[in-house]
Amino acid sequence: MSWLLPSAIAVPLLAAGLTVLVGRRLAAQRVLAATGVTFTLGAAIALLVQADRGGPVVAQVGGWAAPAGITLVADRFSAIVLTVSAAMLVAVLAYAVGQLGRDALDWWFHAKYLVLTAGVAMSLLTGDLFNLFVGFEMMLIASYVLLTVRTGPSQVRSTVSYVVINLVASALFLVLIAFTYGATGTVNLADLAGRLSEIDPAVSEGLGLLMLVVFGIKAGLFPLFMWLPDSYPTAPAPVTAIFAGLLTKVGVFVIIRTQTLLFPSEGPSTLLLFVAGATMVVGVLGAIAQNDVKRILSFHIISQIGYMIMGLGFLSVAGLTAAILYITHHIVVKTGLFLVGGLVETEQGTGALHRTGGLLHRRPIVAVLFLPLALSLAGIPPFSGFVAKLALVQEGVALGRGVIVAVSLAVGLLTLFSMTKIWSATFWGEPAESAGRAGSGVLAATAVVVATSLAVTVFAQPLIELSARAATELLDPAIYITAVLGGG
Amino acid sequence: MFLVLIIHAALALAVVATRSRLGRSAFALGALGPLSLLVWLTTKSRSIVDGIAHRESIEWVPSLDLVLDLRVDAYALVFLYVIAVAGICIFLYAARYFGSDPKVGTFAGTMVLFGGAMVGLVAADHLLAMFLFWELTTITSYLLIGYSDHQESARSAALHAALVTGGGGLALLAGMVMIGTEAGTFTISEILANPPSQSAAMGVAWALVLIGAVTKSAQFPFHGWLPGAMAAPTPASAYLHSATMVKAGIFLVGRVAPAALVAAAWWQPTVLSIGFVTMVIGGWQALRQNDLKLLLAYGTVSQLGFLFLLVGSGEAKLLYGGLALLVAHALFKATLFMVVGTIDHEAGTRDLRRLSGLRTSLPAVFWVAVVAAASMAAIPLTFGFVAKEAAFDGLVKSGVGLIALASFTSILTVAYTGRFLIGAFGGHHPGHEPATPVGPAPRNSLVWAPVVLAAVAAVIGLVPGLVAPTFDAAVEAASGAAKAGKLVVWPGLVPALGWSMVSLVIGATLVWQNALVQRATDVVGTVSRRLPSADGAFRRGVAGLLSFADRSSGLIQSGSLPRYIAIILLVAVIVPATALFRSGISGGSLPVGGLLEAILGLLIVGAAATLLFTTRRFAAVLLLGGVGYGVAGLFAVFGGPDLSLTQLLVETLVVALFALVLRRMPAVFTPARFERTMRIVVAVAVAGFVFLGGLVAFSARQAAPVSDRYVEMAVPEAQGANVVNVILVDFRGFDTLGEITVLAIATLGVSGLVLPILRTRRDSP
Amino acid sequence: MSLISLAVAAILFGVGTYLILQRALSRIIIGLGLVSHGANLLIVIGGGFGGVPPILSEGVDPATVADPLPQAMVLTAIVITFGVTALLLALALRSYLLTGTDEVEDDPEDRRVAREVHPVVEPDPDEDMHEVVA
Amino acid sequence: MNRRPSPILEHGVVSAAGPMLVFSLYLLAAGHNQPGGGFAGGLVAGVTVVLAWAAGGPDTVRRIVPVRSSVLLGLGLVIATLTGFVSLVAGGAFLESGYLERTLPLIGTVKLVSPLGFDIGVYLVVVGMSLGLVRALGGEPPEEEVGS
Repeated sequence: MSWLLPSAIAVPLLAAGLTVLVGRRLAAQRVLAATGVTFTLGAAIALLVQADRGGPVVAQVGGWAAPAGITLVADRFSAIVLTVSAAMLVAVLAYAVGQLGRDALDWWFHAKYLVLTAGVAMSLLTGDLFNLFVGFEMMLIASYVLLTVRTGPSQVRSTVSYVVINLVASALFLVLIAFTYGATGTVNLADLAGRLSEIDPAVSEGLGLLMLVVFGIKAGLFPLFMWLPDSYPTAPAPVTAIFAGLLTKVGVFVIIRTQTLLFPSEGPSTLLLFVAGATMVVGVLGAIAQNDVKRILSFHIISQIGYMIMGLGFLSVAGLTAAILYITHHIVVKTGLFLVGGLVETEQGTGALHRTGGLLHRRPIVAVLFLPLALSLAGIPPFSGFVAKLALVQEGVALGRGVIVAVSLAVGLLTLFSMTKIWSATFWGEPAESAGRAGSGVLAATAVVVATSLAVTVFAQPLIELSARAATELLDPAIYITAVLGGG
Repeated sequence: MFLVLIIHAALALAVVATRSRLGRSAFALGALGPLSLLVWLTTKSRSIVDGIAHRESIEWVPSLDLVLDLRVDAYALVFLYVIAVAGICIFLYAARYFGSDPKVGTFAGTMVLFGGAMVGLVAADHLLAMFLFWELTTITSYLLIGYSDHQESARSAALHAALVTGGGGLALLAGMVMIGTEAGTFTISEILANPPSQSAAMGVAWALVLIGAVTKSAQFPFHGWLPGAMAAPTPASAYLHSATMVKAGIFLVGRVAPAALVAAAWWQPTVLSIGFVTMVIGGWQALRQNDLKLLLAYGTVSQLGFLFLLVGSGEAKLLYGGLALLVAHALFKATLFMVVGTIDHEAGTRDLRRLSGLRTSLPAVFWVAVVAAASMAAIPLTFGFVAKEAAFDGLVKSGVGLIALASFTSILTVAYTGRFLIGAFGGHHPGHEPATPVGPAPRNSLVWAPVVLAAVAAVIGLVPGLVAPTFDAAVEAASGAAKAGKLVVWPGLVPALGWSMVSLVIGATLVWQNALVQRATDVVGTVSRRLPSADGAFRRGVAGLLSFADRSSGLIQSGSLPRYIAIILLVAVIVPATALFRSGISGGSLPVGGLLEAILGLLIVGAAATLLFTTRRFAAVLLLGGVGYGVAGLFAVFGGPDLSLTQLLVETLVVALFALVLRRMPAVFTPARFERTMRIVVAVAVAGFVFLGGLVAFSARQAAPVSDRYVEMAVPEAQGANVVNVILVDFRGFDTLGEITVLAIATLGVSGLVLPILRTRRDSP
Repeated sequence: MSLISLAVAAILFGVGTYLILQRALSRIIIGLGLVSHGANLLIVIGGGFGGVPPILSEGVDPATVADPLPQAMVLTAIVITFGVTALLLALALRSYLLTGTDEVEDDPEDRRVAREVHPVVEPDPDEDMHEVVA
Repeated sequence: MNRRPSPILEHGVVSAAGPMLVFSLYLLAAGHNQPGGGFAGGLVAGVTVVLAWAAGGPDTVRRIVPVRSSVLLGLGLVIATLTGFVSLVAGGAFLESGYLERTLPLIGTVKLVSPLGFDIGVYLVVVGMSLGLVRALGGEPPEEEVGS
């Protein structure tokens, strides 16, 4: 089964190359894109099953044993996140095809989308620090070109900011690689885990903090997030949806991976919990201040990241279980919300709250799609966000971390507040002029995402059991290290 | 029981799905929800009253102790009957109340959903399950209040209710999780059987639970949302905001009081104080209203205060009267809301200053109102009287202070009841038309639905023995005390009767001397308007929150790219530095470097330093190229010919591309505007971090690098002598695969960015 | 590694940072170029003291060769940076052609939010006391 | 920039382009054992393209490399990826290298290594990139219908 690991990355790459070769034959591009992305989803599911039954699946690319070669690893954690991500990539591709049907966004959309898919898969599966850099760059270059295409004068500045900030982050990543290799002589994560414990603990800890910062920029942690809400809202809906759903979560994934594998420690981390709380609060305040659907949702990306870091900050099985469940839930819900935001823009021509209204009466289906996602985001039962938040709150109470629990609940209320702001201004009120009509394709794609989020609710128990097994695995780095260095 | 919940959910879906065909008859279909509940209750109530609680359970997320335990005992039974009976009447009423607005179907479906949530809330024997239904009532209430969504007032009232009760809900959740964690179970009956003992944490937990109950049941200081919720259509006001949802908090405090008393000594005095303040404020405000619906709403606030202290006190004898009064209140208040709705429907207004002569034009409505109002004012031979006597009987036994305060608010109750009746149905108001014109007298459910409710109340008032066993069982189920009180038509000459009669007489006098009362309320009103009101506090709170959000995001989210980068770099430098430099910097043993290195280094630094002051773009590009060539030289010195070659070629291409782009731009840079000091500080910090961090990190190496294996394996295993190239295409070929992908996509991106715009410029010069 | 090269890398970072922290995009790109030169240099320095080129032809003692892995990583990094720089240049060009400047302005929506005022909305006391049940 | 390129310069570049491209192919082929490889080779070809543009503009570029850049990019990507899959299908690991040694008449011993296939993919992408970038950024005057 280990052949699935490189294939999950390389098949979309091959498809990307082929879409470039077939040129302007749109139908062929679509078939290739759908095949590539769906293959990754299938591979992810197979890997998840395999990793859950028999422990981490490892592939040494090129046949060179770690730590010389690049190792790809699918343990439960990476397989879960990859599965959810790939599912969203498939759904959003369907949405994009539906939306861009007549007026193709640009000729190379599918190639870029496939490279984004490959980049996400590589970043999630790789067991190598430098390969992670490459995976990030693939993800980023695809995101740059998806974000910048067809930008007008008003958006060009925000996309420029996005690219520049990410280049600064990439430079910092290179500094991290230089320091890490300089101090340890390896870039293989499993090998690093051992070597970092042998060097001066001060250096090791410093590298851990540098990693937190470097990946924190990608994840949108406080106070490194400001670029995100300025740039995400400018892209077309499917592009923003996939950015919002996946990119920051890849950052969170890498933070959790590196902090648990490379810098294992006992007991809750006050630093992480502080960062978590600050991220939640600042993000939600930003959301409240906004007056545009996509901007509100973008700030909520930040705020929600705080919850995932909160779970990590507990550094316990239950805390990480909650974090993993939260990531799963959030990827789906956030993607869905941005897709609904896209529906609003299609219907009303804008997402600016003072110009929308009455959509509940004109297109009730959009309201029906919005409501469960919005309530889930705010952590209202019985939706998936509630289950994930309950898991966090229970662990916070059990550990006696009252402050972060109180903050997380208060932020939940403010989230509800900003969701009612969207509801009130967009779905209620005097109907705004109709600008268009969302087609059945985009509605169906959105409905699939909503259904997925409801499935997370219904199957919360098996999911939480799976997450708990993944969390246990994360807190025992020896499993990962043995899988990479010992076997394969 | 789950069947009833499923019926509600399915009905809600069915109603919404068929809304365009059903019109307002959607409510008739929706009435099947509470009807199914009533059927269920009638089949089960005998055994439940006998003390055998009905249990059902569905495991949802057992890992989180999230189990949907339902347990219907006699205490819950009382509430369920209210939900069922009031529900059926109100749904049928609503089927004639609304017009042909297409929104009606969605409204009806939401109301059914609410009904189901309410059933679940009362039946839940699990804290988290109860919370689930609790929040569901909040959300459905939000949607129902906002029915007239084209009106800003309705939208903001909906928000007010959602935020206050939603916020209370989250406090409740926190409290519940704390209690559940401490008790080791979330099952309510188990917690009650074995409550956590007193501790600071449990004190906080029970306070949080109390906050939840206080917000939901519109207790002071959170009562402001309830009058606002009158923006909802009258059927919703009658169902949610008088009969059912606002009783949820009371249900909760009554349910948990025995356990709360164990852990929190302050519980009882706090509950009593909150209840009393709410009673007085609500009663007083009711006296000042001109809108009949608002008058009833404030009356509800007042009554809820009374119920809160009776039910939540944890005293069985108070609970007994409280439960009876709760049912009586649901019956008469829902009736009166429907009366107001009918008046509004027929006369086109509910302003009591504009209404007159309805006694003759709507006689049936008038008589229903009289019966219900009598119950509200606790005139003998009504259910209201029977219930209040039971309550007063308990209060008398608890002390003279309590009964005196209760009697005082009873006076207010009588007074606003009078104001309501006279205002709605009274005759000739000086200066007004003698009678308000009304439509043809209604004969449908607009009349008979309230009649049914009023009749139920009247029958109970005359024959309380019909329901007394249920109340006995309910109080015993909730508090463990048997025979804590009694329901009788005539209590005999007991002290409680004396207090009631006195308040009735004084109240009647106030009704008689209406003008005097109005003057008094005007005077006090002008004073009290200056005091902070609950509603005003909420409005200011929301505006303040929005402003705070704007200010704080304005501060953090400055929108300035240089500032963002400065923050990121400073964090990236400072945070790791706290650990990295802890064990000191020792780079003394490191080699300084050779002469060639020094020369190349000087060239590079010189070119870079010149770049700082260059204002011409082309010069800057050439200098950048110079730096690149210098770095290529250093690479060569370090033994990297491939690297050096690649760097030279890439640098050449970069300069060429720069030249291609910059030829279209002005020759000179625009001057920098970002603070110079800040730029210097950040630049020095970054440079210092790189230098010192490099020293520390590079001296930390303990083990041989993995690349030794590459050198070993390159020729024998990978068949290549150029180790760097072997790494690129073989050992780490996967990196290279990713890398060329980046190049390909970047190229496609450049074409997409530049070509269209050049084409447009050519087409339209 | 040597102190001179490390200092050169650090200075490249410093100068690059100084150039990045302003608004002319073309100058930011030059700053980013300097920073990536610095980063590449840093990685090579992290590989140790250098040595003879890692090309194992006859007569080369494997013990004396420079660490090849940092070289390979830097090669990859150089090329990736090149691709991204090209994209950024195109973006600068587009920005210039569309707006007539390559300055990166502040986000207008952020500035608008920072200036916004929220009056306390008082309820209308004379609101019609009637529900429209059309 | 409406300058007429100097015909002499243009001629010089066009005649130099052939040897430079051959040199770039040599770098590609020799890379496994000598300095060079797909990157260096591709970049030399890229510099050739830039020189051609500088000397004669887009037409000259097209004369030297008469292909769409997207074809090179796509082809390079597909070749590199397929090299990875070939070994996977053959039962090895993804991108695992295979070697083939044959003694051919007249030529002698030829050693074929699969990493060379991968390096060809790299080379094609780098050439395609140089071509695409020069065409796009140098696309004024934009008479040509650019393929990428």
